[in-house]
Amino acid sequence: MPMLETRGLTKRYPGVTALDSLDLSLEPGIIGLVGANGAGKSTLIKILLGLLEPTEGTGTLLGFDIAAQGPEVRQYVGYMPEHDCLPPDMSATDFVGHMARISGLPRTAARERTAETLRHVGLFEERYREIKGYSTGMKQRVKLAQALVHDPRLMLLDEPTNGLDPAGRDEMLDLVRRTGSEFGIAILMSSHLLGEIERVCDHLVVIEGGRLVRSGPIGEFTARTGTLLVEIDGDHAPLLARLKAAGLRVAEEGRALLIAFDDDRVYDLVRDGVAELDLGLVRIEQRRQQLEDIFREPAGV
Amino acid sequence: MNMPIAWLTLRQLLGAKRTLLLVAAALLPITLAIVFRLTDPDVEPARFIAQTLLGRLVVGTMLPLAALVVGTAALGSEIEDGTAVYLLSKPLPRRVILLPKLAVCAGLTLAMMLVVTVVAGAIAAGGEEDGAAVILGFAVAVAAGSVVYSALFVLLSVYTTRAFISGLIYVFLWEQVVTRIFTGTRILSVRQYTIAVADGVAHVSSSVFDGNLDTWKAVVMMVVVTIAATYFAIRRLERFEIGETA
Amino acid sequence: MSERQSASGNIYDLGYRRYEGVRLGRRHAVVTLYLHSLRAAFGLGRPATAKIVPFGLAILALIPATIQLGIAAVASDIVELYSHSGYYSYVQWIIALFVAAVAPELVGRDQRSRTLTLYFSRSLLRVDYAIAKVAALTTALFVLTLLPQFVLFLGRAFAQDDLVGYARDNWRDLPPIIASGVLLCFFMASIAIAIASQTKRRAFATGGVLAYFAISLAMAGILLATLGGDTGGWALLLSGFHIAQGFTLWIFNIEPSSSETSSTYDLYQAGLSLWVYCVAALVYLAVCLGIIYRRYQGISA
Amino acid sequence: MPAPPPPTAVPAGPAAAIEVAKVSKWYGNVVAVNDISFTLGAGITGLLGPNGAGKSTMLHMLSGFLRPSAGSVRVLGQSAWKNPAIYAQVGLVPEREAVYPFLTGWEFVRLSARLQGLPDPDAAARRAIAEVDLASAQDRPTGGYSKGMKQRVKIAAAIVHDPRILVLDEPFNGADPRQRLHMMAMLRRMAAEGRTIVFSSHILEEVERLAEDVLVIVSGRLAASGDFREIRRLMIDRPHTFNVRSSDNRRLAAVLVGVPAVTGVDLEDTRLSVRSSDFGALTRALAPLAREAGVSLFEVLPADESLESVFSYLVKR
Repeated sequence: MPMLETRGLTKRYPGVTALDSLDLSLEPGIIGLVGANGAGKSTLIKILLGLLEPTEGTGTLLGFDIAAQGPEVRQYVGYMPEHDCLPPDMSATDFVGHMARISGLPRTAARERTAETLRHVGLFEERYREIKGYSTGMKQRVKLAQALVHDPRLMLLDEPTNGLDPAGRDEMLDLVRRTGSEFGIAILMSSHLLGEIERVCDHLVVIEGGRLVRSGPIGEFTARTGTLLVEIDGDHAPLLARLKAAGLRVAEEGRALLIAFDDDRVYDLVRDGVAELDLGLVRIEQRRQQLEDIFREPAGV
Repeated sequence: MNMPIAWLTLRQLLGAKRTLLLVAAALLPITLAIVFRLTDPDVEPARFIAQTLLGRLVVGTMLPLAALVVGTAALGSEIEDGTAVYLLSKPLPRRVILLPKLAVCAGLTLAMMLVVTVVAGAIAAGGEEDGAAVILGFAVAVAAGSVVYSALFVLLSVYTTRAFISGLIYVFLWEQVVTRIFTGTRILSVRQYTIAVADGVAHVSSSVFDGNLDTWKAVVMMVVVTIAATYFAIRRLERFEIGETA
Repeated sequence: MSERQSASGNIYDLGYRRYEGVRLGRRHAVVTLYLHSLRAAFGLGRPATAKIVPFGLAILALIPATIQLGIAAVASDIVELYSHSGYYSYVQWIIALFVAAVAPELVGRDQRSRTLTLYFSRSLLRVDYAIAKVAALTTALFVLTLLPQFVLFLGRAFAQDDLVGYARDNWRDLPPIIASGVLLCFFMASIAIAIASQTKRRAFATGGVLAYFAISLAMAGILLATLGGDTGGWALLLSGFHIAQGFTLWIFNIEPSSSETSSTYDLYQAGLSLWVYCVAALVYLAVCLGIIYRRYQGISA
Repeated sequence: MPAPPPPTAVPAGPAAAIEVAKVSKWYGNVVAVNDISFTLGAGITGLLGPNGAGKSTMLHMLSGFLRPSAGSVRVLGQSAWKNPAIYAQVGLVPEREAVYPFLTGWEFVRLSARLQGLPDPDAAARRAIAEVDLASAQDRPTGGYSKGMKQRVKIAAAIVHDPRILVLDEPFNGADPRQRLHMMAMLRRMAAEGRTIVFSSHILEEVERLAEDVLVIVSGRLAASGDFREIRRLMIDRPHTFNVRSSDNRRLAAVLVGVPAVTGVDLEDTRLSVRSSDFGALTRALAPLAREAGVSLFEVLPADESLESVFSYLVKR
C-alpha cells in the first residue's frame, strides 16, 4: 500500500476550485511539491492534515482514511507550517515538550525526546531562552523540532527555508535531507525554489490549477539535454562568430553560449576556438534540463 | 484637504468590524430613551437626559469609546500592520496625511454621536421645553468633544503601539474615577469640558447639570488641547522612523 | 554513527532513535492542553511579569476571607464580617478583572502566534480545544472563589470554641458553597472566553470583557432606577453580576435584603423570583458555549 | 543579451542616483550599520547579507524611513531623511506583505497614482497593472490575493509614477517560479531604460541572475561591492578550483602540473581537480594545453566561482 493515495480529491471554494479531482500515489521518500501560487499545494497539505475537509474524493495516508481517521493519522504526521506558529514567551524546551505531549507522548518520553530532537536540529544552550529572542534560523529549527518530536512517519514541510539567509538555508536543507535519509522519515516538502527541491528531494510532484501535472523521480526532470553550455572569461562574440562559421548552431544566453550538440566533434571545436582566440575558458557543461523549464512552457506539459 | 486620503480613511473605518460594533452600541441610549418614554417614570425628563442619558451614557461612555475606537483605527492600525508605508512614501508633507485622517475620524465620531444625542434626547424629552434646550446644548458639546477626543487619540496612536489600552485607561480610570474624586483635576478632563459646554449652551436651571467647570474655561481648554495634540501628532509623524520591526 | 564495541572501549550510537512507546491519543491531548492552559492562567512557565496580574487578583480575592480568619484568631466571638452567600459580591469585580486579563491570554495568544494551526494538526479536534480552554479558566477561577470560601469556612469555625462541633453543625453549608462556586466559575469563564475568542488582539479582548460587565451593570442600574421595580427588574437579567448574585442566593436559599445599603438591594427591588436568575444563567451558558463552538469550527488554521 | 537600451523615458539626472557617505545607524549601544559608503548609478544592484547584518536598516535609510545616526544618504542629490519630496522619483516595495485588504488591486494602485499627484491617474494605474500582469485580478479585493499577487500589486503601486529609482525589499518572497521569471524580466527592462534599481534578497541564485552589481553587508559593515566575479578575483588567498572531465584525465593532469600558475592537481575517479591562485592564467592555459596534448575537454566546471561561494567566503571572513 502506498504511503499516500488520493482519489478524485477535490476542494471547491465559492468561485474557486483549489483542488480538481487530484489522483496521487506516493511511496515514502523525500518528495518535493511544486506548483504556481494558488495551484493547490497548501490546500492539499491542509486536507491531508485534516485542517480542511475535501469537497469530494477520498484519500489514505499511512494506511489511514484521512476523512474518517483524522485524529489517528495525525499522531503519525508532523507538520511545519510556512507561517510563524511559535509562542514568543515560552522556551524551545518547554514548547517542544508541550507539543510532544499534545502529540500523545507520556511525560517522561516527551521530556527525553524533546532533548534528543532539539539536539538533532542543532539547538543547544539557547533552548532554555524565550523564543522571542531567537533569530529566524533558530525559530525555523524549533518549528522543525516540534514536527519531529513525536517521531512521525511522515513530515509535511511548507516552505521550510522561508526567510532564511544563505547559511541558514544550507543548514535547514541539510537537516531536511538528513531527516529523510538517515532518520527514515518520509518527507513531503513544498518550495518555490527549484534549486532547493533539486538539492534535497528524490521525487517530485508538480501540480497546477489543482491538478496533477507530473509525478516522478527527480532525475526525470533534470535529464541531460542536447545543448552544450560554454562560458568565457570576457567577450564571447569572436568565439560565437567562429563557431557559427564552423557550421554549429549557437545561441547566446546572458554570459553563456548555448551550442546545439550533435556529435563529439563539438568538444574539440570549442577547445580549439578558445585556444586560438586566446580566451579564458570558464565552463563547459552539457546542459541539464532545469526544473524551471516546467514553468517556462504552458501548463499541462 | 487631500481627498484620496480622506476617502481611504473612510473606507478603512467603515469596513472595520469594530465600527459596526460601535453602531450597535449606539443603539443602547436610543433603546434606553424609548424605554424611558414608554414607561413614563416620575423623573424630570430634562434632568434624566442631562445627567443619565446624555451626561453619563453618551458623553461619559459612548463618546470617548467611539473616538478611541475610530481614532486608533485610522492611523494606529496602519502603522501596526505596515500599510502606513504606502502613505508615508508619497511626496506629501506629513501634515497633508495627518489632517484628513484626523478630520475623517472627528467627522465620523461626530456624526454618530450627534445622531445618538439628538434621537435619544428627542425621544426621552418628548417635546418638553427644557428638554429641547438641553439637547441643543449637548449637540454642540458632543460635536466639540468629538474633535478634542479624536485629536487626543490620534496623537496617542502615533506615539504608542498600545494606544487602545492606554486610551481605555484614560477614559475609565482618569475621567470616570479620578476626576470624580479629585474635583481639582476636572480642568484636565475632556468629559468635564464637554459637560460644561452643554451646560453653557443649554442655559437651564443649575440643578439640571452636575458639572462645575466654567464654560469659557472649558472652551479655551478644548481649543488648546486640540491644537496642541494636532501639532504634536504632525511633528511626530514628520520624524517617524520605520525600522525592521515596525 | 553505528555502535562499536571492544573489550575495553565502546562507541555508542547517538544517531536518531525511533519512538516505539505508546501514543496516547486524543484524550491525553485534551488533558495536556487543559493542564497547560491552567498553568498559563497563572503565568506559570512564563516570565515573572505574566504572574503579577493573576496572582495579585487571587490574593485580593482572598483578603476578605483572610481578615475573617485573622479576626477569629484574635477575638473568638466577634461578629462575622462576611457570609458565604454574600462573598462573591465583594469579589465580583476581582473575578471580572481576572477573566478579562486571563481569557485573552488563554485563547488570544494561540491565535496571535498562530499556534492554533499546530494544535489542530495534532489529534485534537476543534471542539476539544474549546473544552480544554473553558475548563482551564473555570478551574483557575476556583482559586478566587472556592479557596476563599474554604478559608472563610475555617475562619468561622475557628471563631467557635468547638471546632469539630462547628463542622458537624455546619457541614450543610458546604454543598451550596461548592455548587454556587462551580456554577459561578463556569458562568464567568464561558462569558469571558466567548468574548475573548472573537479577537486575537489582547487589548480588544480585555476591553470587550470588561465593557460587557461594566456596561450591562450600568444599564441595569439605570433601568432599575428610572423604571422602578416592576418593569425595571427584568433589566437585571442583562447584567452578569446581578445574575450571579441571584443564583447564588437561590442556591443558598436566602432572600435578598431590603436594607438600602445591602449589596443585594437591587435584587430586592427587582422582586423577581430567584430561580429566574438560575434559568438566565443557564441560558447565558448555552449561548456562550454555542458562540465558542461556532468560533472554533469556523476559524481558519 | 538584452536589446540596446531604448531612448530613455527618464530625463538624465546626476550621475549618482544614490550616494551613501559614511553612514552609521545605532540604537542605543547596538550598531546596526557601521560607516558605510557607496554610490549607485543606473542598473540593478543586489543587496546581500546574513539576517541581522543591517541590510534592512540600510534599505530603510535609502528609503528615507530611518534617520542615519551619522553620515548622509542622498537620493538624486537630496537628503533622504525628512524629505518626502524625493518620493516623486522613488518607488518603494516594502518587505511586509500587508496591503489594504479592503481595496481592490485597481483601487490600491490608483490611490498611489492620485497621491503622487499624477495628471492622469487612471492611465498610469492601468499601465502599471498591465506591467505586472495583474489586470485579470484588478477588481478583486487585495485581501483575497495570494502572496505572489500581493507582491505584484505592491510593485505596480511603486512604479505607477514611473520613478527613476526603485527600492525593493525581498521582492521575490512568496513568488512562484513563473512569477519570478516574469518579475526578473520586468526589472531588467526597467533597468535598461536607465533606472536605478536596488533590491535585497536571500536567494543568491536570483541575485546572480539579475544583479549587475552586488553590495554585501556583514555585521553592519560593507564587506564588498561591485561585480561579484571581480570580487572573486580579488580573493587571492583563496585558490580557484576547476573540475574537469576529459578524454584522458591523466595526460591532462601531467601537462597542467607544468603550468606555473597551477598549485595542485588531483586525479579522482572520473575527473580531474585543478587548483590555481591565478584565475586568468589557468583559464587561458586550459584550452591550448588540452589541444597540444590531444585531449578533448568534455566538462569544465568552476567549483567555487558562484555568488554563493563568494558570499559564504565574505561572511565567514
